[in-house]
Amino acid sequence: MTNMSRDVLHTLSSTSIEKCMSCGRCSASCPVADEMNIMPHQFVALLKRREVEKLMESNTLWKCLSCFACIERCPRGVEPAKIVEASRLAVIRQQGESHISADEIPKYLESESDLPQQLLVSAFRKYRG
Amino acid sequence: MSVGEFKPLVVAFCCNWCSYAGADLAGTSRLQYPAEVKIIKVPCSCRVNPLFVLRAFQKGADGVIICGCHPGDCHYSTGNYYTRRRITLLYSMLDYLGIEKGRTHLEWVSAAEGVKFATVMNKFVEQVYELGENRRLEDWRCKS
Amino acid sequence: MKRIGVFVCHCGTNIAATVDVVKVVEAAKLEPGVVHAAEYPYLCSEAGQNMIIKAVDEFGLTGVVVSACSPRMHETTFRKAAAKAGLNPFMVEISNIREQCSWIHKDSKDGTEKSIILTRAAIAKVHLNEPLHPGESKVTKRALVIGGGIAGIQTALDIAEAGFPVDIVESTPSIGGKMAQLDKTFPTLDCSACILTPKMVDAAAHENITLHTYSEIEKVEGFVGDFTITIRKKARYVDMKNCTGCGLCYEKCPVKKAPSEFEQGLIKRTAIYTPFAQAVPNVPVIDKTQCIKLKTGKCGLCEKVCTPKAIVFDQQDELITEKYGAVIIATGYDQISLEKFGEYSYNSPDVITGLEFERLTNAAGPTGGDLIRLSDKKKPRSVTFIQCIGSRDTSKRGKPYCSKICCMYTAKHAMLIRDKYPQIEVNVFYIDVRTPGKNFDEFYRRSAEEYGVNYIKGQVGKIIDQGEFLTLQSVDMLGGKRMDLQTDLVVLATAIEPVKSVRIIASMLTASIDTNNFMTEAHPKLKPVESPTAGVFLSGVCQGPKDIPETVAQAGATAAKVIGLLVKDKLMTNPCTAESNEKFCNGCSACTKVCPYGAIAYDDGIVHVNKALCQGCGACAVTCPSGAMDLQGFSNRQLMAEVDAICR
Amino acid sequence: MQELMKAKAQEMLSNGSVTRVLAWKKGDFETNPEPAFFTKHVDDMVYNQYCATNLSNFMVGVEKEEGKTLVFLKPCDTFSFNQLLKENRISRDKAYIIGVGCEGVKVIDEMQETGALLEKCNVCTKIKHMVYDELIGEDVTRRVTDDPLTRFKDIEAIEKMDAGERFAFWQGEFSKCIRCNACRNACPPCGCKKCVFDNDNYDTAQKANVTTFEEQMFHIIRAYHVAGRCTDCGECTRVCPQDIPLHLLNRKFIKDINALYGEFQAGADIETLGPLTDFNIDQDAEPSIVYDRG
Amino acid sequence: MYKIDKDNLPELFKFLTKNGTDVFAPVRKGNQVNFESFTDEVASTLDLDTLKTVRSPKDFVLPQVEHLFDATIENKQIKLETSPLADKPYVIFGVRPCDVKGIEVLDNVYLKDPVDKFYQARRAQGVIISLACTNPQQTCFCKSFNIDAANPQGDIAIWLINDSLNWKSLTDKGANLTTQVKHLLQESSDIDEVEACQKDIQLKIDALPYSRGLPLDKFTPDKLLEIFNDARWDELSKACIACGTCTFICPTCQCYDVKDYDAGKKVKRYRCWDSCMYSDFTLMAHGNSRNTQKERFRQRYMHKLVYHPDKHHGEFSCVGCGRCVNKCPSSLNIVKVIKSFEVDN
Repeated sequence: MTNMSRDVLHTLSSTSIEKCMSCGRCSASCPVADEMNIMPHQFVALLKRREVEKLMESNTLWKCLSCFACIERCPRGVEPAKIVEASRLAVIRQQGESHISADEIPKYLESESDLPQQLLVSAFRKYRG
Repeated sequence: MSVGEFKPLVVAFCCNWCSYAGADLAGTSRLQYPAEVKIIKVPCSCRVNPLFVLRAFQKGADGVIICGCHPGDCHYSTGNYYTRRRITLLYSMLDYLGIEKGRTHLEWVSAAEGVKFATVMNKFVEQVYELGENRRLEDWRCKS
Repeated sequence: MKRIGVFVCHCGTNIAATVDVVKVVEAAKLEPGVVHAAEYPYLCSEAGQNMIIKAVDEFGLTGVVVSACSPRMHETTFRKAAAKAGLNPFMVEISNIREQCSWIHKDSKDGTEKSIILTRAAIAKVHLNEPLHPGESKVTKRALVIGGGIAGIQTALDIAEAGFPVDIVESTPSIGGKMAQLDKTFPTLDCSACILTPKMVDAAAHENITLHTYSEIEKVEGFVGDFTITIRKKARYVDMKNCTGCGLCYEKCPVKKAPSEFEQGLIKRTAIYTPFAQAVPNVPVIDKTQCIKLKTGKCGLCEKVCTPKAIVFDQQDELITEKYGAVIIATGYDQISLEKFGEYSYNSPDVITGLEFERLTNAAGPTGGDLIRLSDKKKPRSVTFIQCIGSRDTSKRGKPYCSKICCMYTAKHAMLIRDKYPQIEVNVFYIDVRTPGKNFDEFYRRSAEEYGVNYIKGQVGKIIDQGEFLTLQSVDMLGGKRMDLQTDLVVLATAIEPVKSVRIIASMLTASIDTNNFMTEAHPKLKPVESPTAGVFLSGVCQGPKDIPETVAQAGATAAKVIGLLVKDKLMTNPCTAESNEKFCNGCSACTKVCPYGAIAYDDGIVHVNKALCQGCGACAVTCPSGAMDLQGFSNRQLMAEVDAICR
Repeated sequence: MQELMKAKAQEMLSNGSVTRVLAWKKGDFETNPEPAFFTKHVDDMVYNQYCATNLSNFMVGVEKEEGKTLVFLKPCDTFSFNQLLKENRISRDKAYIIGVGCEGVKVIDEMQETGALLEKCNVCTKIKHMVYDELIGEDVTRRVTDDPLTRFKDIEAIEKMDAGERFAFWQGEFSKCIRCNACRNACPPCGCKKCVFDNDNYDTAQKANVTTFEEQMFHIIRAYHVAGRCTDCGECTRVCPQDIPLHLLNRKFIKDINALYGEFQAGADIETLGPLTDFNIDQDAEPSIVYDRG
Repeated sequence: MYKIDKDNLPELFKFLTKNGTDVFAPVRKGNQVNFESFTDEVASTLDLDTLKTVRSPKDFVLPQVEHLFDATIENKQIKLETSPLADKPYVIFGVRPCDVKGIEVLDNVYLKDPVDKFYQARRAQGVIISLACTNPQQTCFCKSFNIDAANPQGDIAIWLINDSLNWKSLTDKGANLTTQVKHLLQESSDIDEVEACQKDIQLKIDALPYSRGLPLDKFTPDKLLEIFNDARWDELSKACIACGTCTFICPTCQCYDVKDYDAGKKVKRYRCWDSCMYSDFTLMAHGNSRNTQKERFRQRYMHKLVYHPDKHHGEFSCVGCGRCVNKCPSSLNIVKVIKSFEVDN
């Protein structure tokens, strides 16, 4: 994990984090920022300082809803959501196992919880290596 | 021509008020673009005569690019409107005669667009690289 | 036979770092016609120029090539040096081996080889240069200022003080511009009207200044020293001579539907109105889209009450054509529109911009100066300012630049609130507070430290108007937590941009303008107040965001430049003009049709070029099939010689 | 029609209203009449389907001579007359124009008819005289096609080829060129007093096509100089001894101008600005259109 | 006298090309027949029936462009390098009798001293195989210049009679070419077949419109001034548009201009055809001695009919091939000029 240098993440997220002027609008716009231990603007700042381990262990990877509000509001075109997504993919691929397994899905389907299938499909895409 | 790896020669006609200033801005911002590009300063893009474009190809150029002010920004108010028509017809004729389209280009670059100038030059030289040496519009006497 | 001297500059290390200057000199020596070649660390320096002057005498040079920085930097310097040595200045050619070679090619071999080629091209061109002598054209000793804000007024006053007549053209009914709308001005907090109105009155009273308010530029012809400009004075429907400014008419006017532009639309204004009390000229204007009389022929109340009978319903637009030597663009700015920034719900009455806040707190403003929420007219318990709305934004929605003045005026607003209503809590969301001027940072720190303004490093993602209060979904980056701050009134520090009409004025004057609609200056450091188009000068925000102190300082600089031009009796005209060779001219007069300046006249089989009008663009030289029409300084042979030298 | 013309010519010559008559004189073969000036009698004047020359071109020569000239112009020649008028090379009051009908001009090879008509006659849409004082026999003018686009068919054929084929095609055609300048001298708008190719003053003088480049250069620049001024009168193709289809070059410019800047027929009138001395700020296409249109 | 079948001509040409001799023969391309280098691709388009090629064989002995020398400059030192002389033998097949005479006229100019060594080298390498004109055209008037179309000159004469070629070598150059290809030829002795063909040609020539003899006797050197100042030149030259067509396709026009071309690294001096019809022909330091088209037009015909015969024992510089009659844009030509002098005024 440690040698996951910034460049790998940089290419994965295909966005240049140098553009960030740390204005904080991404975190301000993020609906789940308060539940994240590393807020989007901190995520980008830490990535700039290559402290990749903190990012990997943060719960931000799993809290992020990919609603892309941060991308929409960022005045400098930094696209924080893509960085989070890249880090999440890196974690999933790294550990070889995923955050959600196939056999968990049926229980969501039958139970009375009216989870929309689309949510399950996208969760499956996001959380499996 | 130097033997071995082919190095294209690109002649750029830049208008003094906008694109030449854009080139200078690219310089002050230290934006790299290939040394194959050589710039000739003309008062306005409307000063570029098709004779000069053909002359450049005859004498050994592999690509010719003309830069001028954005329509509406011309220092002489209507200069680049004429350039636009003349050069469209010239490029259309060259294409009609089978000359590769990639050898000629026209770009509007304002004095504030140093970045655009560098990107355009990089892209154009690369395009000329792919086309290789200018064979279809060459004068063999100027080559040996 | 041509005797050419080549001088290659090191420019310290700017050139020497990636170009082997000695090799360039050696290569230049081999060129035909070159009798002397030398290099020098700083050719543009006194010593460098003297070296050239000495060489001209010593080697009897007839042509000089300087391989150094861009001709746009020091062409005039080297031409003056040559002139000192008795050589015609137009026998000097510059080859640009810095901006267009050493700075952009890391590989020294490429850089050197290219410098040799560019020098060779300049040598080939000098071989064909002929001595050119600038012509002369007269200077009309009158200036035109477009825009009546503080920039226009100050420039006009300074020019008028020097004894030259100045016309100010202002599109709104009164001069004063944005500054008239402000309450206090930073950093000294003196009342904006108190320092502006005296200048407005001086401008109106000054015998050298004529005001054309409620007017626009219709047409521009000519060029530096000899502009012929037509001004359209829009019909005010009020006779300016006998109106006394008593104000009876706009008191009686029954129509009060149009939002007052001056009050940023916070209140409505009558059909016949003056923008604000201290308007100069204090003559009302009838808005023909509102006035019932003009629309349907009924009413006419204002005419009845007007004792001096100044109301003229059938007044027509008036076209005035005047000759000017110089034109100053001082068109000022507007705040950008916020319709693309839905997240700040600017449509809510309690979310206002900085200018609207100025009107709210202004004693002459719609609320007589007391700060209230526009929704329920109650006094706000807390006011929150948000910085950089639309500024420093590279997405298509906003402006990539910093608008420069917002941090200071927000600190001013915050300080004024805390001073007048100590119980109101004031927050400011900022990215970084930029207060670099003299006494500026002290001013900002006083507002934070002495007046307890709560500066929060962070931004607002979304504003939700919940009736009694507004919720700001925001983040406190230093505290590292998201916040949903509740406040009663939000003031957005909105980005500023040049007025939309400046693009039309720029194209009329063929002055270059950049993609953000700011006028491009001839050189950011060497010529900041002139446009590259000779005779066109820039004053105020039209050239770039700036505050009032800078604007007034720049206005003075612009005036100085204009005075420098108007004081001359005649101007040296550009000698690189077109010339027709009568032997080869077919008389087809295609050239007369493409000349933007109408400088070519056809008579009896051949054409003649009026050297005073010709600006040397070269359109005619290319239209002429037989090549009879050629351009001095950039002739067909010279340009082809450059092409040959480059391709050799 | 010929008799009517001769009678009119003789009448105007004798009553002195014109000093000379510009028409065709009988050649030593039935098929090779030559353009000629008649000053006294018009006995051996002829007009038939072998009279190909565009007489407007000769009016430039007599512009300086005093007295009026009676000239017989076919419908397509009148466009050239207008074009020369627009460029002050001739003056309207020095010419008395009789528009004559035209049944198409026959192609002659070795003094024999080949049975075909000139290329321009097969696509002719110029059936109305643009400028004239009088008309004789204009109703015989044959109407070939109403579709003005037939004349662009061959050009479209070439445009459909790929770049390599186009280059080979034109290389073949240009290599035939012997630089006899007949195309230049027969072309009414291409009548500079001193052509750039004859003029060493501008370092562009070029007497022979020494290399393939100079072949291309001559024809590109010649077509470019008459772009927007060429009335498509077909003289260049007719006079070329090497049968190079030169009209395909000039007509390509006409096709481009019509497509990009709106229908324009040079010589239709003497007021409208030529396409290359005019512009349209917002509608003019960008040069990159050449690359995008495939 | 030898015979060879028309169909195995290509084989003969291939044989010659194999051992180092270029072969040029009339080949049809589109509606034009010109001498082209004979290769397999063009074999099928060999055309011996069309009477005249568009460009005369002058091209082979006096090409439109001929490089003379290159000048280069090294550190301000100038170096000259003359172009190599022609050294490859070649054969021009199917040259008509008028063109053969045309080349002879050029020989009389370029091979007299001072001999033009470029021309001489080209001429020495060339073998001319002439072909009798079995069907002369309307525009021919070679008879007026006493050229016998029935028995062509050159190095080898050929009569094409129903698909077989009667081959007779006339000069030693012709002889040793014949020995070279002897194995492909068959001996033949039926002379009468050839004579019949010759009589037939002479009959056809006499029937041509121009053959009743042009008044060439009017053009004698002593009448030079009289012809020069004749008023008819005005009218004759009015329709001339000063293009160079007639001079460039004429087999006997022999004027050239010397030009330099700056190719950047070197300067190349070359000579190229010039036309007396051009405005810058004989452009001297002071200007041009012939300013009007009438003077230039007159110069061309005076040179062909008066000046050239004056210097070459009465040999006219025209061979009556009729190319100018066919190609002049204004239908002017030498025949009309000669005829117009028939009646002295």
